[in-house]
Amino acid sequence: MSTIEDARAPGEGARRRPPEPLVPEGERRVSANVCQAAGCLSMQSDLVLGALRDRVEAAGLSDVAVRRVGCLGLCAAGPLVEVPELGRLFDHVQPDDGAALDSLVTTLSGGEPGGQAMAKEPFFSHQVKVVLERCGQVDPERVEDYLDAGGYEALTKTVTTMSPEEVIAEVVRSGLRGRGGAGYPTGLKWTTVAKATSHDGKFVVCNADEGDPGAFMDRSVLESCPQQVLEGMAIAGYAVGAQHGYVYVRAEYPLAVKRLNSAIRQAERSGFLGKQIAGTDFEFHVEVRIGAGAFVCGEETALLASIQGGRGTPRPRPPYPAASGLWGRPTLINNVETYANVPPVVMRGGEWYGSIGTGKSKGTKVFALAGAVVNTGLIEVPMGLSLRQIVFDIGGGLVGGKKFKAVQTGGPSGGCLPEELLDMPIDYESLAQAGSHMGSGGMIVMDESTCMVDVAKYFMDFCREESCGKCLPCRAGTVQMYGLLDKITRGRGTRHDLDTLQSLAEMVRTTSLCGLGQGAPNPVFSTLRYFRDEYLAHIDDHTCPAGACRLDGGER
Amino acid sequence: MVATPARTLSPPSDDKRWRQVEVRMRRLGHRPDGLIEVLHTVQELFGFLDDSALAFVSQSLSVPPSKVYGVATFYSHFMLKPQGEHTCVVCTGTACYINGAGALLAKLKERLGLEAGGTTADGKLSLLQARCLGACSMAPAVVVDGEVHGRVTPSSIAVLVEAL
Amino acid sequence: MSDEVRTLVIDGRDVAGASGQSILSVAEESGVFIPALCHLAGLSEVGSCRLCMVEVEGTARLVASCVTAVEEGMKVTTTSERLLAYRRRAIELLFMERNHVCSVCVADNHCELQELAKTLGVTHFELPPLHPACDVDATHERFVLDHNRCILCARCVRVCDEIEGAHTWDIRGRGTGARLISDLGKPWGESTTCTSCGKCVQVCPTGALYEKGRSVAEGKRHRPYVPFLVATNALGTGRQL
Amino acid sequence: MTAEHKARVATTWLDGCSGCHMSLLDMDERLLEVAERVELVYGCLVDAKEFPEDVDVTLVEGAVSSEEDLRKIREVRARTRVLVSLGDCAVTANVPGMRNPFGPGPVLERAYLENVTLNAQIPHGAVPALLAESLPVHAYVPVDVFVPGCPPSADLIFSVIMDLVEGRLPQVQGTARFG
Repeated sequence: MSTIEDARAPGEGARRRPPEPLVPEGERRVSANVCQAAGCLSMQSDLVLGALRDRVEAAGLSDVAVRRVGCLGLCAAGPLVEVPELGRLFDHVQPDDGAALDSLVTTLSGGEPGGQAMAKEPFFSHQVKVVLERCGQVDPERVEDYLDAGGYEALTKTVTTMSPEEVIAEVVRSGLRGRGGAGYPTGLKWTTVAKATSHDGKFVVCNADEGDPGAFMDRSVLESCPQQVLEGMAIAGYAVGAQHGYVYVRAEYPLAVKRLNSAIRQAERSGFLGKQIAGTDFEFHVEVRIGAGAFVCGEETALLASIQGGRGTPRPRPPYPAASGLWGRPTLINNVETYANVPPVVMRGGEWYGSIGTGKSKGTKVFALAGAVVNTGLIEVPMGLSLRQIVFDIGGGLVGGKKFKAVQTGGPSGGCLPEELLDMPIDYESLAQAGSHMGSGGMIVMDESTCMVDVAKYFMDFCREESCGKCLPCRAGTVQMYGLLDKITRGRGTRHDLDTLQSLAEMVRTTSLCGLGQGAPNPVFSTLRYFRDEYLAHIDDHTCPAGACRLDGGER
Repeated sequence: MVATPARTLSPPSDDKRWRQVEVRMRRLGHRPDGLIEVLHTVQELFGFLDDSALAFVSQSLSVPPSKVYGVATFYSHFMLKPQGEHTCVVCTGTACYINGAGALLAKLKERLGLEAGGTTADGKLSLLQARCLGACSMAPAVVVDGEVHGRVTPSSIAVLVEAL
Repeated sequence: MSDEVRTLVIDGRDVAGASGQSILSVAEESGVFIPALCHLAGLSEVGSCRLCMVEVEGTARLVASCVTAVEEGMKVTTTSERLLAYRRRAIELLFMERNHVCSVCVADNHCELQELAKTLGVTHFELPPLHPACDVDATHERFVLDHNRCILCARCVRVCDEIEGAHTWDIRGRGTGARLISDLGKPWGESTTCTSCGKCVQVCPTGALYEKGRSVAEGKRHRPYVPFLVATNALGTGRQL
Repeated sequence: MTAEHKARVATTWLDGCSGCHMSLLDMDERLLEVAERVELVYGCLVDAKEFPEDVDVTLVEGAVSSEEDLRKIREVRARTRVLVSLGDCAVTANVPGMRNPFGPGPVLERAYLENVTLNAQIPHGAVPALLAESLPVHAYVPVDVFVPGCPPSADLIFSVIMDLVEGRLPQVQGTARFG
């Protein structure tokens, strides 16, 4: 099998298709895309799929396809069904909700369209889909769907018409930066790995150990369109000269693991992974490695240690993985979203990609919008959009009309941004300047009932439990910072404790070995910067302005 | 001491599941760096990792026992004790936390008389805590026996647990 | 290690080292003291105690001198107010993490942690002690492991693995709950891999590992122990030092 | 020099072993030198029942372990200009603090029940109640000078006292050490 046409050819003996969704033999007039990502699935969207299929069949609609697709984005309103041809979205569809299903069938049979007009949904305004382009469109467990949607054209183009240098040049031109958090220029990283010499191979690793609490972008992408990530990895392998890839996925994402494994098998059968890809000499093999519950494994050197079967403790860099990674060989590590950006970059060109976004932060960014906002879910927006547009336009404002207090970005090493920064554009530089960072893309909106000291304590609790224990400042420093924050939230803290907290935070940030420890004090710094009065209220007045902390006061 | 060739080691018991473990190890070429993969397999099959399993894996993969133990205790996914018949996992991710996961967990701890990670004396239920299940749009989320329940309240969780 | 010479400045003094050599090692040879607890000449570097961090001109970040190679023209500062403050804080974190009671410790007077606290001028602690409940494992016929004094420097783990080749020791758990373990986390006396060579005892910087029968302040170590072993090993194998 | 110009110095003793006081006495003939500059107004070497007001320097030995220790140190602090934590117990809780990982209950049981063959009972009222933890002095009141050591050497104590009576802040960093 060598070309896309071949791969699409039906009747391949070796190909064993997964259970078919109902797709009409003849012409397909409209389709009903039923979200089967984890969010909607947990609200029984699999039963919705079955129920809808039965009704469509009963109504004899032979030109309607009922399909399972990946994440449709608006997770808060699941289970979701989309009728893309008519631009209608049905939310909160329950498997036993006769009226909703009837309305769907009416819509599908050409009657009065039900549900919401998507064009009018503010949630979908401002969004630009590059990474998520195919997420709500293809069946995540059918490579044929992905191929129909133009999948693997980029890989074919890469290996048949481009040199590795040209691929890298395209990625450099796009201005794409690592979507895992640090924002390191992807093209530069690829160049380094490509230049590294190795007699016994190189590796491409996909970091899918999405550990930031409140972040589910990578999970959604893997559950919705795993092929796009594999395609990005294969292109990367071609560009840097690697034949083997690993995807390191959290054990907490069983559905993502299942779909990824099935995607790898199907890609192998279709000739897009394995030997002689697209009829060329290029070969690329991908294996899945499942994490075992350690946040620190998101750090690249810890991740490598874990893939090699050891304790996931980071090591000092240099040497960087690009020079000495898995088994001491040059290793390219990018995260899920970064790889998913690669096929569109190759297909449409770096120039096109670079036209989206801001000066130094090109392209789009996927965010998981969660917390006290009406429209929680998965969104993809161009870099440079303001926080206000995300929270109030896309997010629909705060639940129950409560007062906005902060947005937390960047996970446990990120920060809390206050109201006065709502008009700040979202890009790497602005976020860093504001004392937070992009992180992998978790965005948690907090209202007036959230205490910012308590939030800082929450993240410190997270870090002290997830510290690997290797380096002293992170291991013992996070525990002591937690103790001080706990003391303050109990109303027992003093101004002196606040000073100690600050100097300790400074020491932990400056002297820790890896990003986990270096970033651990960030929630403290950012809340001290923007919400110092809340700390002082706990200390001086023994009150929690948000009413969230239980103060037992008194002397030690 | 000369190491016994790993391939001829006999498993801790004649339980048939050990064959599956051996197959997994063979597929990984008995390489030391397959340790985590093999531990995953053992836990999937037996539910937890006991000393005899760790010793067997250590010898089969030629990994020092202290390293096997170090790895098995580093990752929160691995269990060194048998788990309860049922599991209840409370997500304590950020979105769940600010939506009251702390109160949920406290309620469960009090009701079951357990700390997170513990199992009831009758072996019926294990209470676990997770670092973000990615179900943030349904916060707070609880997973009971693999099934996700969203927007859980202290009273609804009581009903869920009671039903087990 | 290549023999190419690198010249650099440490605390205003011109010094020279070989390419690939660490700043710490060059400083040691040149008589400049940089505090360190996880580092021990002859063992691999882990860069975990963070005491040896130094300032390098032109670099905003501090670097751990044990794992940073010297470069031509480098300007290194090993002592400054900021570094001293961080180091004192690090010592404090160590003292507060376990139960270090120098006055009744077998390593009193022979302890690198105690000595460093004095050198760095640590006179008291601001942070509260965590006082975890720690075990003392005296099941081995010749040695004792007292977790109360362990600072997780992992010198014992490395000497056992890299020089003795037994890999009896490793670390279990993570974060501040991490503990030194032998074999499958069972008492040391039951270890089937331990050769009772005592190397771990010799390299322990504190009173966490000691010979049975030693009382308070009697836990003197044979130093420099590891460099000697490495040198003899190298003679035997022809490996380059 | 007349008595009026002498510094009013006190010593006190919380949960400790008196070793620091012994070390103080180890100054031997230098005690005469100290006595010329210092009026000892309170302490185990002086027959004073009440801790006096208006003390220039108080050397405190021992950790704060009981309610009585706490009452005492607060009184001392209120009546002292320069408070010196003398020795490891006052500075770090040291040996008294070794009970902290266990909590007071098990410690009392061990001492008064398990290891007793006759009339085993935990005393109530007759001795001050233990605090939950044994802590250094500065956990409760501000301390001006820390002199670690178990005990600090006589030389060190001498130099600290002489520095203080001469109005200098004692520099013990680099000299004093724990243990």
